[in-house]
Amino acid sequence: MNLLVFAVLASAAVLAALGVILSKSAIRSALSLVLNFMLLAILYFTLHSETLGVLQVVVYTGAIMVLFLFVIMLLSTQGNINLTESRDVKKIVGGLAGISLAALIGVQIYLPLASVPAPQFHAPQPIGPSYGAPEPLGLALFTRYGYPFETVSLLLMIGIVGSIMLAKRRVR
Amino acid sequence: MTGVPLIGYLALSILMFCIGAVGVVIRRNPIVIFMCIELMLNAANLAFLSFARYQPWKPAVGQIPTVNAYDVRGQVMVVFVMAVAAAEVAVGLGILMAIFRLRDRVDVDDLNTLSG
Amino acid sequence: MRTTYFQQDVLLIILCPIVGFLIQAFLGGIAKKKLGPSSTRNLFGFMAVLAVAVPFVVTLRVLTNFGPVSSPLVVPLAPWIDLNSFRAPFEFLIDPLSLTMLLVITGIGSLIHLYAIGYMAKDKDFTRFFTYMNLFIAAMTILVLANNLVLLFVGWEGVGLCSYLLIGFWYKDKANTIAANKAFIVNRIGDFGFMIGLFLLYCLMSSKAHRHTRFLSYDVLRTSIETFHNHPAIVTGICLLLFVGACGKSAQFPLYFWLPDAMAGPTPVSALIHAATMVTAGVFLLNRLSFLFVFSPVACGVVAIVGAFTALFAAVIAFGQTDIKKVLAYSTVSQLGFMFVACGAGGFSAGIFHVVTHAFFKALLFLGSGAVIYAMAHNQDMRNYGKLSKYLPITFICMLIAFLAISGIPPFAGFYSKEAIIGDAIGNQVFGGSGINLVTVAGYTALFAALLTGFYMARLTWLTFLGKEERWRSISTDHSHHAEAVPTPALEVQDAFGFFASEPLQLEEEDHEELTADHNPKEVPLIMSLPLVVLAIGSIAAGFLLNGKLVNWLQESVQTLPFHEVSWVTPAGITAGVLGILVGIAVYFQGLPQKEGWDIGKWSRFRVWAGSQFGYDKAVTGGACASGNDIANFLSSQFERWIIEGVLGGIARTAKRIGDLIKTTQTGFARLYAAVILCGVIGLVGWIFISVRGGF
Amino acid sequence: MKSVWDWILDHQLALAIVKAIVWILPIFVVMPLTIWLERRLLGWMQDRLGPNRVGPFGLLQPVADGAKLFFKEEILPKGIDLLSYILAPAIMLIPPLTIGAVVPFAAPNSPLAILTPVSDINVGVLYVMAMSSIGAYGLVLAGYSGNNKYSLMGGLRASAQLISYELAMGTSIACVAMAVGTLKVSSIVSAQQTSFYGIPNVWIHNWTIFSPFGFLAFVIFLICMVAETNRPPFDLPEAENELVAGYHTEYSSMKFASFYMGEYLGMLVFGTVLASLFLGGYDFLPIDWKMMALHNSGTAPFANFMERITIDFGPVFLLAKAVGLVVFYIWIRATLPRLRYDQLMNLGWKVLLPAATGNLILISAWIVTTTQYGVGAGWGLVFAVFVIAAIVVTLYRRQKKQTSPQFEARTIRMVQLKPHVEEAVDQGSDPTNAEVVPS
Repeated sequence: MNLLVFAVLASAAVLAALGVILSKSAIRSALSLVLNFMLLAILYFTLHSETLGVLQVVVYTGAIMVLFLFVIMLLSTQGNINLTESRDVKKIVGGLAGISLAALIGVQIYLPLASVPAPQFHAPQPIGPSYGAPEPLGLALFTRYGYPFETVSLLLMIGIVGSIMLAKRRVR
Repeated sequence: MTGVPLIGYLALSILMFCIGAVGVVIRRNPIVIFMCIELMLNAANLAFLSFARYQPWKPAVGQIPTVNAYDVRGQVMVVFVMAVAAAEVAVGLGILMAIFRLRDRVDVDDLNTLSG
Repeated sequence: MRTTYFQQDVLLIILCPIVGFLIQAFLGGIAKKKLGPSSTRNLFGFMAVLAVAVPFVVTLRVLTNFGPVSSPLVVPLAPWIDLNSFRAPFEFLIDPLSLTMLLVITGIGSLIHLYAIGYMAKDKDFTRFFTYMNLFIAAMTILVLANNLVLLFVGWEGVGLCSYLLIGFWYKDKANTIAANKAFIVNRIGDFGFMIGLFLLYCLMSSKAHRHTRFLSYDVLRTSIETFHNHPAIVTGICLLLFVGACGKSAQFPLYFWLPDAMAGPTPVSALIHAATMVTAGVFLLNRLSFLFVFSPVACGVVAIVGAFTALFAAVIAFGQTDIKKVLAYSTVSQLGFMFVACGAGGFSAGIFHVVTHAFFKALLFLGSGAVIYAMAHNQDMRNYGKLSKYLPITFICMLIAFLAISGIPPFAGFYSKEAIIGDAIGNQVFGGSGINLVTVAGYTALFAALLTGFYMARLTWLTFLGKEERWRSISTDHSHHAEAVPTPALEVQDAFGFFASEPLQLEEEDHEELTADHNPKEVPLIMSLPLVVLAIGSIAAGFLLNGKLVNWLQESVQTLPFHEVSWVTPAGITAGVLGILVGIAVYFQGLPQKEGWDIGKWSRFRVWAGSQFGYDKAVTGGACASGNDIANFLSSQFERWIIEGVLGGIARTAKRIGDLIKTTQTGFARLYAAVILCGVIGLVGWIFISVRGGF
Repeated sequence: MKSVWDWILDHQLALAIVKAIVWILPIFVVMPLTIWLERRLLGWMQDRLGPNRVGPFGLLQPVADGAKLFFKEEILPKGIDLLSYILAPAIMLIPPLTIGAVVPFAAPNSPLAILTPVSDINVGVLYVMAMSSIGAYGLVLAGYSGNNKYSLMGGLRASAQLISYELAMGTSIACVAMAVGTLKVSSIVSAQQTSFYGIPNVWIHNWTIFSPFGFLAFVIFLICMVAETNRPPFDLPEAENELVAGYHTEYSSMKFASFYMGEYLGMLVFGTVLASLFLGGYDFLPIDWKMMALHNSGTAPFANFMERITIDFGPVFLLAKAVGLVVFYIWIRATLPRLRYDQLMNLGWKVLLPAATGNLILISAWIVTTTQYGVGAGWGLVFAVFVIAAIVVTLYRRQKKQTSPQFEARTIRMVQLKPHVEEAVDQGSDPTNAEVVPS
């Protein structure tokens, strides 16, 4: 039953991912990606990471993808954003490369997992009562991972400044 | 989710990552390329979380299970990845807007002035 | 408990001058703009004196708490170099030796600071002067308080830097900057010796299995006597190399020639740094490492001989000088030689005794000469003086006391220390038995140098203060005396860079009044005469107050070798001093003899030769410059053109060709790059797969 | 804490469905009433009657409207993006129907407690933010799919507006979450049932709005909520006189009804969220009746009765608060004109976000001070900050008054409509001089 639910979710996610790269219009790609992210959020819930599942929706679906849509629409008011994609050899090569990469990594991960009889590879492990809750996550971020956290905040600040500088119209 | 092996999540992660990588190569639209990068980042996030969930957890004898830093590591990484992705998108889309304003057209293959 | 108590005191002693330095450096310029020069002078001068006087008071307190018989105390403050196998923390040593030196530095330092407020009053870079001065005091306290040789080296270089800065204080005058450069470079040569010695000591100590990792600290070194005993040759090498460093800093024979030129700096600097404190750092170092030197008779002999030779050599040169400060400079070199004779004879504490007394009377002599220069419109030529006792009574009396002290006339300070030195040297047991040996020869030489001391000091005193005529009255306006005057040593050195060119000392300030015939010398203000009086009292009293007591007290931290009592040393020393003075009076009673007048042609050949340091300075600096020039020329013409240009240019050209080739792969298509990266990833993953799993 | 999925898979699916229905049904009942209320209230405020024909007082008007829209012909414009076109109205209904899942409508000691909330997840507040952000897609897709310039601009405006105001909203929610120390909505609500500022034996409840920072957060949240639901004066995405009807220009019939419904549902649901975060949730009045009965035996019967009512009719009070907020919405709709786009952005980014961030800093300082040095120090800090803020604002205003003569000139222009003065003002010179010069 669980496996079935997971299979449905996962295959939907893969289809959505394929939709991102295969659909003709940028809007469709973005919508597929939104779908993919929502499915991922649900998958996070199945992994007991509720905080991150919700954060996934807030950050990716609620902010980043809206920003994408905003930019796509802004550009499409001024020109054609959907480029006509030519059918060239790159597509075939890229596809083959992707398949081979997936196969390589997959085999490489699957073989050791299959050969080791460790139980944690086949079933999720018992967890603490507050696994996935926001409190331990926040505690870890502000204590043990304080320096990386501050570094990331610096990065975000640079991102803000950079995007404002880029997006600002030059005043003549 | 009981009954699902780790390899299931990992397979999804790998597939998403590879689809993203292929997308970066085959698409000409830089916005879509950005989306593909986001896809790859999310694949990594999924892998982080599933490994975190499936890692062996060793409670001390006679203690009720509590969350410790060991449990949170994977989730912390995901938070960082999300923050980095947000910064990347903000700057990247800003660059796209600037390019569009300059050229009235966004095509990655047009942007080859840095050729040797 | 005791340690923490001393921690605060030591911290205060070191931090006071540092804080003073920072205040002077960062607030001085602002204050000058906001407050005006005169209030700035009062305020910042006061603060500068305070920054030295407070450590003095604290040192006195430490002294009373330390007690007369306490054992050396290590005061750790902070970690510094902290490696697995070696540690050199910020830790300081309080023992009789460091306390003695500290009292001299801060006590005489504060007096000279006080004097300098008056002396530098008209200078526009007033605060810069005190910036350097306070920094110097800070470095010097670190030097003497340091408990390990690495920290000592910090202070050692710090005082060198301050000496350089202060010699070149009036940097707009080229001669001053050249003198500063010379001092710095010559000190550097000495420091190389010091450093190599230090490294050698490090190797010696680190190769032994030690419980302690801070094995360059004195307390650890003192307990490793067995190591030194087992390696006499290495110890001799270390001692000689460290002595090279001491020679550089204390102006001993091969490296002495920077000190006379250093008189280009302001007179308080000459008094503080180049007479009383910094130049005694070499003697201090030898005392600190006395437990090392007693293991090496060879090194002791070399030290004694070099010291004695320097004492004699400098005393002779002093006769050829007409510049009052140069006479004092050579006298300083000579007296430092005395101290090294004491160290070489194994009577290290006698050397320190002489350091203390010398600090008093030499500082007094310099400050007195500064007062004379100040009164004589910054003219330094003794031939322009004469009969100044009429105009400068206080200065004259103080200088007279100092003159008697340096000449070794009994109740005055110099007598006791000099007698101790000569007695130690003549009765030494460095090479085991008694009888004539190198050190004894050094003792006799020193005795003769003592005679010469009285002689040239009498010359200085009579030429300046006494005599029959007031010679500056005969200066005519068309005939400026100082223009053609001063037979300076090494005047004709021509080198390409001008680093070593020793030029006649220029007047200290550019815009000052000329010395004219109708000049009326005025006594210095109170702020300048007060230190003179205090130092004069010290010059009288330090000798018999400290005689014997100081040496006994220093037993705790300074190791000495035993010596025979030689009964005739005391009368011989007195006789030498009195004889020298009498000869001097006989020669210079009339004032300036005709043979030393303005016309150098009438001088005796020996005197001219002595005046030019027997050509030593010229030979060394000229030779160094010429050979350096040749080497540099060779490098620039041959090595540069063929090796550097050929090899490096060839590498660059090759890189450019390769780059041109690779450039073509930069198509500018981002997706192609992505595809290549993807292929690379596939390849990498595949390789890992094959290498880790060994194939499918 | 159990994850949503385990819950369903543990055969509690039925209970969950019941809970959801119990939550959604009252909202759907109240929603048409609010539509009627709005029209009537607006009518009164504009000195007219409003709908009064269908049913008593026109109460059945929304039903009639609904029936009409249901049976209207559906028009599919040409050149639309069909998928987005169909998806958009559906997405519009997602946030109002899902947000309520974390809002409790009854006290834990009431008989209804077992039915609420649908899922008490420990990231409830974040969940509210997440779901409300999905609403943006409805607007954006609706704007995009219609193949219409006006729609597109409406969608653009909507996305920008929602992103901008979500920030300040999230920050003000963070203030509450920090003060209470949890993200769980039920904990936030029950934390407001404790005694006032933690002072013992006081029979006033500690609603968030009573504290200074809570009040500031409340104001910011309220404004952001208006913007999030696209209500006037923040209804730029559907500004009738600029964009025809904005993002839903091309919609008709039932799809249009979805947008319409979504808006009112959103208002109500956000009202319940706001009530839960700031106004004590299902608490009737901020009064501890039990304590009151203990202290004044004279009022004991009344107080016991009131306590009974408070516990039993929690959902009613929650809905009443939400409806009260809707009335407030209607009131400001009738009062305030629509903002200009730049004013909207300036308000969001330059006023609300800094204010909310400052509030966040203040509350964190408060928390640290009170935990370290006690409540008195905390109040001292708050007082000091308010004094400093007042001084700064006063000085700033004085400064601005002194340094902007242009502003004064413009107000003069409103009164004296002399052409040459107007010209002078436009050219930036002093109008008092200009008056002398004949034009």
